[in-house]
Amino acid sequence: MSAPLVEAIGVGKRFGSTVALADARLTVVPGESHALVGRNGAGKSTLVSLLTGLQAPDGGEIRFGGEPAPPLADRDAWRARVACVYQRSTIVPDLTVGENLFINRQPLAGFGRISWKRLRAEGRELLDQWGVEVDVDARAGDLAVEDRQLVEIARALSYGARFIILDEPTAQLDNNEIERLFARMRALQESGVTFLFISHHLQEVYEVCQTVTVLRDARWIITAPVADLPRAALVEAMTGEATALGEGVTESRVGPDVPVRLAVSGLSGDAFTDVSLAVRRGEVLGLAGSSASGKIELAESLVGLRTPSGGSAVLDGEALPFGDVRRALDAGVGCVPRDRHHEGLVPELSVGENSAMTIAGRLGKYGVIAPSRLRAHAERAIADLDIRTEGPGQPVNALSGGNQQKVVMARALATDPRLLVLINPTAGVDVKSKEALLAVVDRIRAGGTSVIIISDELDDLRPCDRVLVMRHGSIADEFPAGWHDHDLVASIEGVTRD
Amino acid sequence: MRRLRELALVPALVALIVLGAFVNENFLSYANIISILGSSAALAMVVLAESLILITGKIDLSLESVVGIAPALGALVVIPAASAGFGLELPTAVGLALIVVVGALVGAFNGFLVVKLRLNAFIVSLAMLIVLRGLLVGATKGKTLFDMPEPFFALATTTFLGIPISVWLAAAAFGVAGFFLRYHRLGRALYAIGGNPAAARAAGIRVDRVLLGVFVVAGALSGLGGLIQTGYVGAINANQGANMIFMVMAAAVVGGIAMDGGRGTMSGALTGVLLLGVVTNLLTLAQVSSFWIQSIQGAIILVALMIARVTTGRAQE
Amino acid sequence: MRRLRELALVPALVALIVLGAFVNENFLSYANIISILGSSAALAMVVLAESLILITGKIDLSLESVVGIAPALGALVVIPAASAGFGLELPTAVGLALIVVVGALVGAFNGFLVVKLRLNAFIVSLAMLIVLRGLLVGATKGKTLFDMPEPFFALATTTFLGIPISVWLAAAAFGVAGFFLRYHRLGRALYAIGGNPAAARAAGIRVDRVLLGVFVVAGALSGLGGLIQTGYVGAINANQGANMIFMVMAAAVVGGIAMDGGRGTMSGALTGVLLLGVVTNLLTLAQVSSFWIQSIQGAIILVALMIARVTTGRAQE
Amino acid sequence: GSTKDAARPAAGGAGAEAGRAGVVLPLLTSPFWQAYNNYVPRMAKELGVETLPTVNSNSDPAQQVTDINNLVTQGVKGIVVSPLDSAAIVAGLRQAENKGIPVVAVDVAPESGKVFMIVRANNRAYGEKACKHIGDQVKKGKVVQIQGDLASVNGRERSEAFNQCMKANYPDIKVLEIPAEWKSDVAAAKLDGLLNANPDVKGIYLQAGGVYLAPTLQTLKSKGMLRPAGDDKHIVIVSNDGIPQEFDAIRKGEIDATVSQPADAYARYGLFYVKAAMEGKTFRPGPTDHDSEIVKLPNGLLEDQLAAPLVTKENVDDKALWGNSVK
Ligand SMILES: Nc1ncnc2c1ncn2[C@@H]1O[C@H](COP(=O)(O)OP(=O)(O)OP(=O)(O)O)[C@@H](O)[C@H]1O
Ligand SMILES: Nc1ncnc2c1ncn2[C@@H]1O[C@H](COP(=O)(O)OP(=O)(O)OP(=O)(O)O)[C@@H](O)[C@H]1O
Ligand SMILES: [Mg+2]
Ligand SMILES: [Mg+2]
Repeated sequence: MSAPLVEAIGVGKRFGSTVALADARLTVVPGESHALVGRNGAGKSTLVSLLTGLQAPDGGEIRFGGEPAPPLADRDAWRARVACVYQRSTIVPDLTVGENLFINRQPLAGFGRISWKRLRAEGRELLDQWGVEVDVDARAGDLAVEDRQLVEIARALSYGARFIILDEPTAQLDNNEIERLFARMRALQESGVTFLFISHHLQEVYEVCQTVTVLRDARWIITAPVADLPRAALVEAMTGEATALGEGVTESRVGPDVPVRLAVSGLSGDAFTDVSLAVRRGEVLGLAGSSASGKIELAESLVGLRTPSGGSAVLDGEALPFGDVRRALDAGVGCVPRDRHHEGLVPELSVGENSAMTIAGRLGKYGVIAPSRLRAHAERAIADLDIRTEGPGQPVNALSGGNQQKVVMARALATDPRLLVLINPTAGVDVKSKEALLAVVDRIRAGGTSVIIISDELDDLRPCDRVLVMRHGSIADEFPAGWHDHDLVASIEGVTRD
Repeated sequence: MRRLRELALVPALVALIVLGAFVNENFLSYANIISILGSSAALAMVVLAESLILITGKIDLSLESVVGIAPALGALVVIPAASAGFGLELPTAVGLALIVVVGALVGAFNGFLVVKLRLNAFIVSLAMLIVLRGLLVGATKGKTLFDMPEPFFALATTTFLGIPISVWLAAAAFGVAGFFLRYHRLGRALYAIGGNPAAARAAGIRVDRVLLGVFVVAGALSGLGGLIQTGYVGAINANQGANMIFMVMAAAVVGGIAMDGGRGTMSGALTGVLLLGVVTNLLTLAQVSSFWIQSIQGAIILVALMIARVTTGRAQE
Repeated sequence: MRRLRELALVPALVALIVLGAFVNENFLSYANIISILGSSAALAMVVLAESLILITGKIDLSLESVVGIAPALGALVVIPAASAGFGLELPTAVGLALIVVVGALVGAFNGFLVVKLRLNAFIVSLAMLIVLRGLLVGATKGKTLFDMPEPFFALATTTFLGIPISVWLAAAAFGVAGFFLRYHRLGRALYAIGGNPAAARAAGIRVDRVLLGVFVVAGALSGLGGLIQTGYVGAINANQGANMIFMVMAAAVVGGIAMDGGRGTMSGALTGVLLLGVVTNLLTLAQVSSFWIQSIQGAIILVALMIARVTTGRAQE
Repeated sequence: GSTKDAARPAAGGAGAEAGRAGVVLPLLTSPFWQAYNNYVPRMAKELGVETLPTVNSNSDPAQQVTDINNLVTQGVKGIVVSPLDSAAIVAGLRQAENKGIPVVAVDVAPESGKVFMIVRANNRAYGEKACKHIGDQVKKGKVVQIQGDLASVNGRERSEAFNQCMKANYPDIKVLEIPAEWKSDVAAAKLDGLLNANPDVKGIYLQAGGVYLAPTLQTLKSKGMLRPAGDDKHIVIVSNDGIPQEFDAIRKGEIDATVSQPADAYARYGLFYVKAAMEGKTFRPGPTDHDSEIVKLPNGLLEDQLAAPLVTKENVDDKALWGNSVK
């Protein structure tokens, strides 16, 4: 075997009192794409930042091809060795798509002058390779999330580096886009490019990687060929315990005699038209579809984040107020919004306060928040949802992604909603936390709450009594519990079933 | 740990007080302490107002102009035309009420431009600062207003337990605001909005309404600050409040209120105000050369900032 | 579409110019146009400097103090002690060079505090503004400096093709900066840093170094602005530059430079400067009552902001 | 010679057709300049001078230069300017000179540049008069000087004159300084603090009554130190400006004197000389017909040194004082 492409030897990294990495190691050999998995907060992204020279390790060493890593200041040397799609967006919103593709390496026309003409042409070419149908001159900030992610991927792959790191590249993509990414990765692998791939979707690991390294609690646990590590063993390595994975619902648990809780009729809005549907008490309804299907806009309309242009929604006999989250909450609608960083959490505030933000008015008289009641509420939420935190007073931005997501869930549940709308509830959440979150859904469903899960991840949809698939802004298909994966996937992707 | 940043200034403040006690034996006298408090009361009100706005992630520079225009309009409707008034000679109570109302209205106007029209708060309030300064000159025709009835001065001239009412008022305002920000959901809503407005909205907080309310309250508080100032100096000069915003921002930020919203406490802001008050008093008592006093004052602010930075160990960006 | 926001002000500017032509027949005279340009040159340099900093997402309020202190120090080392100088009587060229060097040093110091110590730029530069203002009063003992050799005034007093050199200089600076920001990687790096510093760093831009450089360049440009101002006024008053920052920020933001970084162009900033220059000139020519001129000026800025908001259809937050 | 006998008929045309004059104000946020501003149109009418509306430079010397430029552009035939600064006006004067427009400087004498006449009451005289009045009564002990903005010519010259006079004539008096930048709240806060440490202050000099009178009285009142003249704890206070409120305070015995800066005479003679200049008259050094004297300054410029009377209880009701004729 040739010299390893990249090696991390005994690296450690602390942030204040948090140990993000302790004596971690990683060896990637050329031609063998490597998966890096672990629970939220295991230290994966931290390791990525060390491998790409954004930060220096506190201890240990990074080596490329047997040579010591270049000094941090020499960004060009790092860029020649490794390209990366970071977990956090590195799009500059006010620049054009074209310029984002070539930040700090814009094509020049002589005398150091940037050639915008060439930049546009080369940008267009790059986007075409990926089938990204956006204008090179569009403002990157105006792009949809998935397009932005594709731009980042296209940029990272265009650096010409022989080693490419992808940190949760698929979290924002729909199935079609993921397939395109994988096809491209395979082509690049054939031409000799090696990937380090991070994902919480374990099946993807098996699909594109040959080797896997598991991190747990900042430490290296195991490195092995994926073939030697079946899914159950992989999960065990990640969580430190044997976990039985949920089976999913096989048939609907609500009969036709159960009263309807939410009746939507003829609803039209930003990206959907004339949608009608009904959800019964205690029913879990899945809403799937590609990113352009309008499912998110529909969900956001139900919870008051958007105002639909027509139609109505009735909850337990009363019309749902639109465009006003406060009134939607009062009417009994709870919500986990699509992006916890954007609409979910106030990073500087504590876990307790974030979890009680929707019920601040109920924690004391005259709007005063009684600290004891806030604490009691928060402790209950922490216990119920198994949130890993020092306590209710810890700022929520100190939590790992999965635990942050649980806090958003706690916030939605705090009002004891009659209708719970979960948009991408497990995005970026590790397998174990995913189980926990979905278990909560099952518990509140049993209490009579109706739940709508908006996702196109099959694991999220398994607890559903019914799954509706949206295409081009309207409901295209309905699958009762017990659906087959490939049928659902085909429908989401718009491939007609035979 | 979290409490620490609120108290970041306390060491600097203590050091200054000890220094002051050495420099001049009168520094720690009862009378001098009252003087420091009395002279800081108006600033304190405006710092409180600005802090509320900063916590929501906005800014209002025009509060300094409110300190001038609000009491001036209140006075102009009360005093006779012979004293440069409008000649309306409305009752004193109406004039006093008008001060707060004008403050609130200016706040509402700024709030409207920022919240509804989504204009940048810094620049809108900068423009308003210029407009209001101009209006003050225009409304008073540049005159200094002297002949107000006694109640216009009462906040600074009347004392309770030997301490001016203005100081009690400022203390009460800080107490109420502090409690409110810590324990009331509306107060907490300010932090949520400053920390992440989208999340606040998704959690059912009426972001626009709360923001508008904060602008209005801040305007009203600044009007009150202007009234205190009027009592303290015994007149309304067409320059009243001019350039005060520099000190207001300095006090707030030295006191740990984050410029980008979501962070800061009333106790911190209060130490910021006191620090500036102590510095000014101390430099005067020490009879530092009048040519250098300003730069020394600025330097002390700068050092206090660095101390706050070091003790909290946090970047201030 | 993207070009539109840069030109957002052009309609307002054109409307004002047409209005001006009706209000006063001298408005469009050659002499008056030169006068508008000449009076705007110093402001233009500082606006350029501030715009560079704003584009990177930072701010430097102390540039206004550089406009005073930099030429003052340059003059103090040149003029004899009898004219209130330090008595060093260094060659004129050294004094002129010192102006730029002082500006750059102040910029470097601010940059150091902001970039390395991670202090908040707004408040650091606010403190520096106060310190430098104080230093200027202290260094000149409040005196106005005027016995400088002719080259100190040459930028404003010498003309080329009938137009003051200061105007040519400002035009050239805007031209170079505009080209640089549009066509040079380093210029584009400012936008990347202002838009998303983490992304800029990941793309290999040396964020800290570039930021520091921008602060230094901005300081030097402001020093030059101060020299132009010196020539324009014919002396250096201890108040030179005071309150200028209000107009600087107004011009930059009205001209479409975003306060939160990453957006804005030099052509936009230039229209902002011209708008303010035209407004001031027009109000004087229109013989608006001196009591109301200031508030009207503020109101026009406000309206220009709203126009910019409407024509670009973007929130300015 | 008097102002009249120096007249020389204008080369072309009658006086009324001499053209319009422009008047530039330094700032409007002080009662003194506001009074001056009010007198301008009144005096212009009396003298038969056609003026444009006054222009306010708003405390910005650069703006003042621009204002002069703008007036030149508008084709005025004469300019009356009150410089913000003795030096930072020279560029403006040069503009006017290039166009052959005569300029009358009011209140501040330009360091150089060509002006037709300077009309002023000496700034330094204010500081000296205040110093003498306080010094003669106090003789020994502490005296506070509340200074203006030291970056302004008025604040600087009054401070210098007061200090030099004190040092030269009253060695037993210790001067405490309060730099207050023409700001009333700063004055109040610093006086308040200073009096705590120096309760034995015997005199106070206010460099601007319009700004400092109210905070001084207010502070003294709150400390119980405001005793009427005659009381042996009385603090001798001398102010500058001559506004009606100072006169009231003198009548009440709260303050002892003020130096009346003649706003009316400033306006009258500023316009008088600009009219004369537009008509082509010239003047020579010597006494005038209005109790003043024209002197030739070292730099060759002419200055009509108007009287700046010290107003005390004795003459406070004099109708000739401008402070008694405005309300
Ligand atoms: N800049 C930082 N400051 C403080 N703590 C940090 C910082 N970056 C990471 N951490 C902490 O370090 C730990 C590891 O974080 P890291 O982002 O590497 O996890 P991860 O494995 O990528 O998790 P996820 O799957 O959620 O992305 C976490 O506890 C995180 O809170
Ligand atoms: N959890 C919370 N935390 C902080 N502030 C909140 C919270 N909930 C509501 N607020 C804010 O407090 C204010 C009053 O809230 P309240 O719930 O009384 O309004 P409401 O009764 O829903 O209004 P309406 O009567 O119009 O329906 C609102 O502006 C809201 O944004
Ligand atoms: Mg991660
Ligand atoms: Mg309610």
